[in-house]
Amino acid sequence: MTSGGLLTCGALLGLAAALVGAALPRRKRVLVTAALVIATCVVESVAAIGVLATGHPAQWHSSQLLPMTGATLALTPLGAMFVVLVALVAVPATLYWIGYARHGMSARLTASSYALFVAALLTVPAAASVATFMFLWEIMALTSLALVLTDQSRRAAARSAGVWYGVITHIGAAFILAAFLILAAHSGGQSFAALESHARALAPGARAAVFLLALVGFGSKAGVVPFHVWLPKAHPEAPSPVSALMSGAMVALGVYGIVLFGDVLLGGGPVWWWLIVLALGAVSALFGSLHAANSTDLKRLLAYSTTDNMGLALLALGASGLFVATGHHRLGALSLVAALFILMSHAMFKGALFLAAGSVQVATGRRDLDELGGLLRRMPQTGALFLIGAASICALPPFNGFVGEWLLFQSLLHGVKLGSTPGDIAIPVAVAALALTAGLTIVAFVKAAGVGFLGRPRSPGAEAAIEVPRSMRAGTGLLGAMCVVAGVAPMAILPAAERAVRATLPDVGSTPLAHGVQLQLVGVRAVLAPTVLAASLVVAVLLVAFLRQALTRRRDVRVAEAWGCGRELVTARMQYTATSFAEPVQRVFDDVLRPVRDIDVSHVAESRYVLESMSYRSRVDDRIESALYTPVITTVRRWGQFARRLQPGSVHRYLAYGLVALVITLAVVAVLG
Amino acid sequence: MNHSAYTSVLGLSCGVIVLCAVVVLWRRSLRAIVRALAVQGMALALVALTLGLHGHDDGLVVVAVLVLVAKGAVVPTLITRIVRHDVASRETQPLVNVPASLVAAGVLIFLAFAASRSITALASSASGRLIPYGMAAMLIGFFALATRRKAVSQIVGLLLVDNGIALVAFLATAGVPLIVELGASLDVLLIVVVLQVLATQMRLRLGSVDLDQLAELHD
Amino acid sequence: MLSGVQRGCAVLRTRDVGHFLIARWTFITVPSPPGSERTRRPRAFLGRRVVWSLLSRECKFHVRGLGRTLCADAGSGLLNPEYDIMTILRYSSIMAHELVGPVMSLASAWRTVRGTRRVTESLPGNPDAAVGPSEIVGSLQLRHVDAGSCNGCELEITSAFGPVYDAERFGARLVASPRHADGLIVTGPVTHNMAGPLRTTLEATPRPRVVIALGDCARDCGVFRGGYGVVGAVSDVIDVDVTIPGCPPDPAAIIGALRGLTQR
Amino acid sequence: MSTTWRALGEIVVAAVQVIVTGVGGLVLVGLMRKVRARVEGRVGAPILQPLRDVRKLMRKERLRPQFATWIFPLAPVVFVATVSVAAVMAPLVTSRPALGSGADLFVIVYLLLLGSTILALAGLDAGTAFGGMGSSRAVTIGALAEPALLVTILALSISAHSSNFPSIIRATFVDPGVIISPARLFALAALLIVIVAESGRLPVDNPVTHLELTMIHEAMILEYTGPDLALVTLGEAMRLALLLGVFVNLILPWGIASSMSVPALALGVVVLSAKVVAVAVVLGFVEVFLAKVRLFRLPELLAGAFVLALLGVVSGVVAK
Repeated sequence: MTSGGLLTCGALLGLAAALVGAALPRRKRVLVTAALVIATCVVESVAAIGVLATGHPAQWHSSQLLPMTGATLALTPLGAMFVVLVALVAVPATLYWIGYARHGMSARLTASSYALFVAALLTVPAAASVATFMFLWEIMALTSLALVLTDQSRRAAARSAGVWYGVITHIGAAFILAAFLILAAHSGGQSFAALESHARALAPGARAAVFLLALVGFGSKAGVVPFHVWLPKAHPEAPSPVSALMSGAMVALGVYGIVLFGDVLLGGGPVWWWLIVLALGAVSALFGSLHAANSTDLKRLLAYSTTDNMGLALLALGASGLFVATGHHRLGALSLVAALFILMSHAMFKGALFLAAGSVQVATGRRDLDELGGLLRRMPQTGALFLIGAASICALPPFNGFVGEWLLFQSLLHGVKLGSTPGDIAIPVAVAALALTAGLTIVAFVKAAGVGFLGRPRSPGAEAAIEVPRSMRAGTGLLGAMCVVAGVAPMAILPAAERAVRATLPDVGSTPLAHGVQLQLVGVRAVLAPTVLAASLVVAVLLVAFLRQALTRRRDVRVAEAWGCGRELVTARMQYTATSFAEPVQRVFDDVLRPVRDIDVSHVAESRYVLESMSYRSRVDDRIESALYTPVITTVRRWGQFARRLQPGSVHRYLAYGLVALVITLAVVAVLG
Repeated sequence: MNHSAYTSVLGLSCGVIVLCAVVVLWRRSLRAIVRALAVQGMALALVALTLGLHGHDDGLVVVAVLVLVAKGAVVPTLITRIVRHDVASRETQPLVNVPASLVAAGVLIFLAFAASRSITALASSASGRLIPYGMAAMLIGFFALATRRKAVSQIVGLLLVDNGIALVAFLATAGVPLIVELGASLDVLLIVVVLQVLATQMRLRLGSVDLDQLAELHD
Repeated sequence: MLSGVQRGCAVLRTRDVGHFLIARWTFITVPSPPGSERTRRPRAFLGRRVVWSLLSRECKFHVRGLGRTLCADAGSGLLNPEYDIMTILRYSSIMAHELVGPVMSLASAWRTVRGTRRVTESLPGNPDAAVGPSEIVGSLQLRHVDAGSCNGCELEITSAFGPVYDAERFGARLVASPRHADGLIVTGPVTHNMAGPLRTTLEATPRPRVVIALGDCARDCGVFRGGYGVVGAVSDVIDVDVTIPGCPPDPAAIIGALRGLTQR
Repeated sequence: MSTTWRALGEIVVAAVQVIVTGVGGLVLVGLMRKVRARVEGRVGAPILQPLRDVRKLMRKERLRPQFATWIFPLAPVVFVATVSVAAVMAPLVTSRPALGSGADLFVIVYLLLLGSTILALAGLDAGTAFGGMGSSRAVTIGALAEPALLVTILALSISAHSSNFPSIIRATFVDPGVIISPARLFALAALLIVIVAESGRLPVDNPVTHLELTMIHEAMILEYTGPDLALVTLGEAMRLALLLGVFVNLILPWGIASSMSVPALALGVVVLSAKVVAVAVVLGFVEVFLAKVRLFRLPELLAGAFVLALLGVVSGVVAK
């Protein structure tokens, strides 16, 4: 079967899964739908891998499917990369869903939307015309919105999250549509090929407008500051397999959109575009990691760290555009490879982390780190997988996040001193942002893993936690294994990323990467041997452990109570909580975060010197939300109040409105005609 | 003096000049700030000396000696006198806190570097390429002027600006007319003396040399 | 060589915790090195001539300009006998606030050091016969437990680990956690409130371990014998390996006992 | 030379570097304590005292806190293992270390980061207040030191066009003028501050403090006993030696062995030790006159290091 055929076949399978999800009785629904969804993923990724292996895009066109325009799918190597990325998250998430469905997410609408969501995620990167793209993009948005609202009957927070998500995602879609419309108006066609061939002839102003519109539209999907506000609301409220898909895969498609417009449709742009992307990336990375370090809700923390990782991807993307714009094509290609690898590894570890967080929520009923603790003993496998995910996201060797950051660092490093002023200034700043982000990410995830999974349980729920069903562990485990494999042997992924990049940036020339056992950047002196590094780490650990065992005289290990300065009662409440863990960081970045702190002290009636009770509250609000969105919302409300006055409830008045409108329209026609 | 040693010394002294400006923002102790100023004056003198020796310009050597005496010794000593009488000789609460000031200094350094890019592109000499350092010292001086509360820090800020301008002048023209440099130095000396008198008066009347307290005179 | 000992208690504001910290003081005065008999005003304490460093419970002051270098820490110090302790303490708390910056110039640091010379007195002779397990020979980490002491013994312990006696040269050191320790050094009679914590602390110490009962109170309750808050001597609560008598014991006696354990 | 011999040679070189950092690190700690004692007018413990301490700790009992997981015993092993791998890779004794082609400064930094991160996790594992406090502070300082560190690496690698450590050293041999270039000097000043912060020495952290509330690193390892504590002590010492070794080889790389012959290696060991000892003595001397900086004043110190590193980058770009 041709790749195009496979592509269609996959899409049909997805539709079938959605229908099955809506039709079958509850008992079989989840299992059958899940099987079909996994089959969809497999078929689509086979098609994608075919494209990546041959380098020839897969085409498919139907003039019947969408009214008037028809549907066009064309899977380029770049799109294929993203299809694989989606499939990498979707298969484990679906596997996880089988076990998770016992705790909700098994309703007809949910199952069907889930299948449709995955199918849309898989086909968006293959869309090759404006209508097809917007159609699939909207399906993706609507189904994910339905999934965010799964628990809305039980939780008000889910409803509010749904509203935020729905509004922002649709405003974003409007921006994307506007960008497409400008392009399409000039090219006279709506297929991407037509857009691409005419875009170069566009006036610089129009090109810039298109790029900025697309940047806002796709940036809002990618959760880039200042459009990130929906992420920390929607991700925690969505069911965990959906959070994993949204955060690992859907958000990455936002970055795909920026690459699609910047590099493919518009074919690159001036330096200032990319400086904006770079700046957005740096700000998002810093803001996201800072808030992740200060969140106590586990899933909210993960959501903020998604903003942080997308910021890093944009940083790489911006650097890539910058290099290409200043004529350093190979370096540009290297940065784009870094961006793709960062997205890929983000999909893996963030998927694993969200799934593990979901398991924690299922097992304990809580998401607040201050009420968790000691879970590694109660849930050894989930805990270990969370630790792997945390190590990966902290970019520690030998996990996949490390390779991504190394690639990004190297491309930035060799970008200095190329002779362009903006580059020379932007790059050290980018390196500093990258480094601070890396540091804050470590704070966030040492906190998440240490407070959540180590120490002693802080609530009865955490104390009574039991390990989750096998399918959930399998889903998480699959992603955890990917983190390790991609970290130890990134050569398995990088050739694909490289092919995608070479298809995207036509002037690269020779390959930017050489790989065997070690990863070698061509043209610059930079070598990384991830496999050797991992192997030597393992050998060193074994050797040191052996030496400790061999040289120790006393082999017995005595279990003793934790040392609490001689106190006879050391309780779980004496441990550091997530809030106290983040307090130093909070204080250092006081001016940025502006935390709200209250202390209430009540005294005994007899004497001011004797305390009765004392309470301390500290809250870190999202300042961008309060500074940027609250005024807009208030204004909209005020207009809403005004509009209310127009609706007194009188039928006569409404009919009169209709008459007035008709008269005005006719008058306009009369005057203009 | 061979060429590589010449560029090294020049580069290093320019680096030290910017570093001293950064130290002014970094440290809270007024004595340390004044000490940084003195070191900066000496580095400035070294720049002039190097340029003079390399270009065989005797006038510049004389200027170097004058700069060393005025900016490396006399002015810091005068300022130290003000500090000595000040009981709380620390810049405890700058308007912008120290880490933020340091990050701002980093930004200013880059800004200076970017802004003088067109000048350095034209400059063919080793000295011309170092102009960004002078700009950076100047900008940091302005920043110190704007954000520090103590009168002494303000004087130091002003002197940083002055040193920055002098450095740019040295590097750009490889030699300022002796008279101009003398005039400028005298101006600065005069300012310091006036400020010292003012500071003494302030201390007598207000008990400290915190500029924020001048606002109270308004009522 | 010692010419006078003064003891006191001071409240110091410390920079690294921002709290008030109670420090115990013993000022030991020594005559100045020959040929430098000059006296100066206590102004010498102010300003940059004073460099201090806060080392956990020890506050060290290096004072230059009195014709000698003064070095005071929580246990012992070398100060000019002319100034009474209150004056010194007033200046010392001023110093804590008005610290002129943590670094002094290298030149003045070097002068300080050259002026300090060696403070530690040499203790000739060999250690007593070994009394502890063989593992701790040459390396002995101790955790101090105050089981109800009047703080007299603590002063002597800090003295023993201070510059004059310098127990560290024999391989002994005080550590923060019993987990890191090879033994406990217990002072005072064991009070009701401290009996449990004392046992807990011993449990927290890895084997092989030694217990040193330091002072008459730890040995047999001393003057507190029969007190209503007292459980008994240390040996009534946990097993004791080494006893150091004295009320309080001389630092030299403490050093002697420690040398018996480390065999140095 | 046949491949087998070459491989054997590499293993020998690797072992030499690890042993030099291990033993040398412990001696270095003893030496710095000795310098401190002498400056304070004391005699102080013998220089070899840390070696004795470690030997004793290996013979002691191991305790495991009641609620600790497998992270707790694993952390010291990983800590030492990461420093060892870094010591194998870094050009300390020889400019052609084993695995040298992958010895990126970035990789070395992240290896050390792996060690400190797992130690921070272990601090939280026992479920005590002090452990959490220590690891919270340690990761905060680590996070703030990171920008200065990476920008320093950027500044160091500008002249060599590579962040590969052996390449940087070889580039220095080709053009010794690089050493006194402002770029290198600023970067080294920044690096020194970061090294002090990362190895937990004054004025950032006080390694001999007994007061739990002021502790950073010490609080994190408060639960370790016996062999585990020995490993942590060894790891810290190795880390200090490694960082100082990196530092001195960036200032004055001369004396480093450039071939794999035995005399060259022996000379390399001697010269490296001499250089590191010189720096350690100066550091130990200066430390006596430093007070520990308040925790919340540390950002100032590290922001200063960051500006120094930025100055290094700017100078490097200007000097092209």
